[in-house]
Amino acid sequence: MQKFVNDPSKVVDEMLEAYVKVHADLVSTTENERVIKYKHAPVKGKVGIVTGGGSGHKPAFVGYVGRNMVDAVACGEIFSSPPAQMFYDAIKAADGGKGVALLYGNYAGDNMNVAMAMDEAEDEGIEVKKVVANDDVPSAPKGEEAKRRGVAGEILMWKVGGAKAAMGASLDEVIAAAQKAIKNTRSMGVGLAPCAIPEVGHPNFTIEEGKMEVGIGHHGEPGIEVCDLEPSAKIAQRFCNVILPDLPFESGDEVVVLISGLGSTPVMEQYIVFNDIEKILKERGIKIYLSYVGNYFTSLEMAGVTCTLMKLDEELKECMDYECDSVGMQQFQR
Amino acid sequence: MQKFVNDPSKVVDEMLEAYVKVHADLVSTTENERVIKYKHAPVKGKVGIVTGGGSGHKPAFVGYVGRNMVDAVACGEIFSSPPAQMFYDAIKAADGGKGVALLYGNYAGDNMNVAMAMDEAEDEGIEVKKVVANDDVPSAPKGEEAKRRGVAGEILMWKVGGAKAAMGASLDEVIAAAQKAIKNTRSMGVGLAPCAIPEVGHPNFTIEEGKMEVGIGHHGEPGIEVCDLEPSAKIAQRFCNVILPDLPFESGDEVVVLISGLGSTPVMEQYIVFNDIEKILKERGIKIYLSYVGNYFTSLEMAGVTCTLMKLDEELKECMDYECDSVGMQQFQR
Amino acid sequence: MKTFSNKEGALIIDKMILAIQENKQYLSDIDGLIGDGDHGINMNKGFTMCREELDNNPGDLAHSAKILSKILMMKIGGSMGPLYGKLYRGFASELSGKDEIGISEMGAALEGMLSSIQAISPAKPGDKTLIDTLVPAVEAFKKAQAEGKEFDVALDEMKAAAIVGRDSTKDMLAQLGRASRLGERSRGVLDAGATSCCLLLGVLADTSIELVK
Amino acid sequence: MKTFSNKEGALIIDKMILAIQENKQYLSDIDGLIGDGDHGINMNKGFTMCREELDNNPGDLAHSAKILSKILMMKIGGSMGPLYGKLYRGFASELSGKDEIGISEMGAALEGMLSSIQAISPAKPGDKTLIDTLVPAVEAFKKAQAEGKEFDVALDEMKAAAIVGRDSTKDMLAQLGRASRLGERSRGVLDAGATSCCLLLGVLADTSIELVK
Ligand SMILES: Nc1ncnc2c1ncn2[C@@H]1O[C@H](COP(=O)(O)OP(=O)(O)O)[C@@H](O)[C@H]1O
Ligand SMILES: Nc1ncnc2c1ncn2[C@@H]1O[C@H](COP(=O)(O)OP(=O)(O)O)[C@@H](O)[C@H]1O
Ligand SMILES: [Mg+2]
Ligand SMILES: [Mg+2]
Ligand SMILES: [Mg+2]
Ligand SMILES: [Mg+2]
Repeated sequence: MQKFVNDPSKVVDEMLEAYVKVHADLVSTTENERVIKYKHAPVKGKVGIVTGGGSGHKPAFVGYVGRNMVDAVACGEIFSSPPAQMFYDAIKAADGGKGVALLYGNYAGDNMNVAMAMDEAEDEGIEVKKVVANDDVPSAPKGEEAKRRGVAGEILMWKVGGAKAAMGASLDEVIAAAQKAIKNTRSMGVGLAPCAIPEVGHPNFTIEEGKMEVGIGHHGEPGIEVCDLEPSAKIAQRFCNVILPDLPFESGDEVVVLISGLGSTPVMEQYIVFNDIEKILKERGIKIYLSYVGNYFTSLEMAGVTCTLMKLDEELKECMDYECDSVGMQQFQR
Repeated sequence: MQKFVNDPSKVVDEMLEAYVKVHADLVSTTENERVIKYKHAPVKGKVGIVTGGGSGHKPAFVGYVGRNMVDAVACGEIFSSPPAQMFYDAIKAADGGKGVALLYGNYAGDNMNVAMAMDEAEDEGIEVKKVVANDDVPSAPKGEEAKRRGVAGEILMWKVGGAKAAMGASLDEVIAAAQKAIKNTRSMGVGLAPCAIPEVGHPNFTIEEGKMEVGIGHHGEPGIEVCDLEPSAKIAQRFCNVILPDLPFESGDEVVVLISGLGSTPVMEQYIVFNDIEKILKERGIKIYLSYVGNYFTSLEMAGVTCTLMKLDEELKECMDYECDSVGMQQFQR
Repeated sequence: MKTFSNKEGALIIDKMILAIQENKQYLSDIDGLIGDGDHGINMNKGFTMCREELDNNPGDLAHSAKILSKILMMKIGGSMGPLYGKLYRGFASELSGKDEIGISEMGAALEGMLSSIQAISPAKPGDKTLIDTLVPAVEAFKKAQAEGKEFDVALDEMKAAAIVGRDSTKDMLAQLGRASRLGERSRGVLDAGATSCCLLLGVLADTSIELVK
Repeated sequence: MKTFSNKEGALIIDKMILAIQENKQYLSDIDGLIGDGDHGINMNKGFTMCREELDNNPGDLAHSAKILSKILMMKIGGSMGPLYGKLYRGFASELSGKDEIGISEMGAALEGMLSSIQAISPAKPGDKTLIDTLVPAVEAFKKAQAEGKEFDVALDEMKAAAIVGRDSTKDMLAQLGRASRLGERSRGVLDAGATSCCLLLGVLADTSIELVK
């Protein structure tokens, strides 16, 4: 494995140790060294925004901690859900007295650990509500959306929830807005090359040269099909064929488009994929209000991209335009 | 090659076509579709900042066009210097009447094309001065600094020049500050895996599994030595052994540290390398004023990192703290 | 009446820790076939932390199981952290305060394991998870107990049932967790959680039998 | 006096374009050994653009060379864009306005090639660049001219010297451009620029000889 590592079992600890040094003006540690918070959190009188998940998805999850974004994050081992204690400590670090919104992705481990953490928070009198992101269309068939996993769409959920909380909304209003955001979001991934967890030492899944895995999950969970690698324009057509009918996205809709590299795909190629998707959306009369292209939600050194679309209404637009400052996403007031 | 591509010879055109759509609020095209400018450029009464180079280094070069940063950029083919016409058109797009500072990297093609473009600008009565970045220590021995190539240190040169120009400085003052920045900057790269130019279809250099190339250039130019891959802490020691004595950086100095991934190295690993370098600098009494870790200057899908250090004085500090907004680097006023 | 003291019972957890440490690579390799290859790593990390804690804070079987539960739930995470955390918590709560552990105490403790894990996991027998080892093992023990068999015989039958349960997962189609997305491709491979559970129940049986002698 | 008309001379550029297009892969492969493998791609892009421009805007040899020079300098970039751009510009400026091209006009044009490229390139003979083909070729032509040899003989001797010059780069150590960092590893491989320059000078000689008959 061609990696910069000391002790493979310590990669998350060393990464976080460095992270808080590099971004000392934005984030700080808590007594739990796997829970990182926004420097000024808990922000009195603001609904706290918490998330968490396995590491290895930089900038997610810790990269979205910041001003008007996530207040505190629980960082698990690589691709492994953080234990209940971490979620609970993150809830405490974010609790500004107006309740905490826990916005995370739909994974078995996360669901169990979040459930236990929320029980403990309830015992301590902290009101916590959750939104579970399920934007990964290929991870479960139409009609079984509740089983779908959460991928890059989580970022838009955090952006909306973070902005809503910053505007002084109540916990219920923040939850409602974040829920609406993810409810209107659909994603799909295409994988071109696998990744290896440092401690495991070799990839857990393979993608042969000349092949691609359509609908792959971002821990390499199997997708819809493995087929020959196609030109970007054809792949863009596949993204739209799966995503557009699922919501559905219709002519006249205004959307946010977020193309995220999975880690080792050059950003140049990600722009090429965006270009092909933009042409299809234009043909279908779907207007792009705002777009993001870059490594927003990765999976170690996987090659590939995920394409995420969110249908907008006035409230979601206001939240997307709202100023925020985090490592993963910075936005001057639009 | 596991890539998202349509026509391999059109990758730069398609990337730029998408780039101006995604960042329409920040940049815009010019009559030369390979020259992209800051939306509000030329900024009357401000020294114009221009750069340019081969594509494939995202976010460099186009990613540093923006507010208080680069005003216009010439985008060449992958790893190939932009022709004179592009540099000349970029100079015109940035000329706000107070002259243009051309801040680029020391490569044979760039030097020749810039020279021809500056001749043409002179004929048209536009005052253009240049600074040639040569921060890549291993690319030429001590005493032959003028032969050294420019790598990630160029970013700090743009940041300083961009800020100085935004503060209303004259062309000579901008050039002096940018020159001082790069003069106080030293970089080194370590490569773990090669990359392939889409049109060529296969890598031009190889790095075997289990090996690393110390001092590699970011087009894969050969470095100091190829040796067994070492733990991050040992590699950090190599960075410091080459970089610190070369300026030299001494105890009591204040520095900016910039760790850039070369494209496919997970950002998590880049933080681990930073962590190990930070410890060594601390031991040596060298104080980190500001640090950047991420994919700031890549080479398609090369695996590896470059480490860049700049010694600060009050003027350089003021410029580094100055607000800027570009895709590659965003900074709220510190 | 064959019993062993709660105090002596601490050896069971010690032996479980060793078993997990010795099988770290094996469990990860199995998980790697249809999962993300970290089951052995996750389990080893938790059980080793427990080793370190118990060295400074030793106690009886219930105490050791409680420490292991707390670490798995609070420190390990993933999907196995909460699952095995709840399993050991149910086991410990049934045994705490008991001086001697006989067939009825062990029966209650095994049922405690099952009920507390089923409280948070939707897994049912046949879903290709550790449930496919635990359910038959507990049923076999309760059956032996109901038939009035000796403690050590019930333990042996529990262990045998656990092995049958584990092996039954080979031809199952994963319904839960990472492997569930593999559909047909998840058949033909043992489930990692079912394997570790069988390993642990085996150690529970063998060590208890040794202590009862 | 053997000459050919400037108008007929346009065929030389047409043939040069074909030669580059046919050798695109070959030139890139050589460049790939000690460079970044794009020499053939860069040259082909420029010469093909020139083909397209000349189809709508044909003219004599000087005109065609000027178009080629402009495209290489303004559109291609890299290191070869400016270098070959200047080379063709020097060649064209010596021939523009001449109706007939004989040995003296060709001599001046070849010298124009050399002087304009040396104006921007620090390359000297022995640096393993296209200069190692161009310098001996021009010298051979000028020598044949001074010895009063016929135009076609001088062209043949120029071509032969170009080939010797190209082959001499094999054992040279690259001093300039990408390959220079390879040190010893740059020995044993032809230089890409020297190879393309030899190719082009060969076409110049052969086509001129054909036209002169
Ligand atoms: N909901 C569940 N209920 C019971 N067991 C489960 C469940 N989800 C996963 N498992 C068990 O967890 C094992 C995988 O554990 P591990 O690899 O440590 O976690 P992860 O899947 O997070 O990497 C599976 O083999 C399975 O037996
Ligand atoms: N300064 C120079 N003077 C003359 N020829 C040069 C110089 N630098 C490079 N070359 C020539 O350019 C060739 C490489 O061209 P090409 O691969 O197209 O450009 P790049 O090196 O930018 O990829 C080399 O083989 C060499 O002959
Ligand atoms: Mg896991
Ligand atoms: Mg090149
Ligand atoms: Mg696993
Ligand atoms: Mg080349």
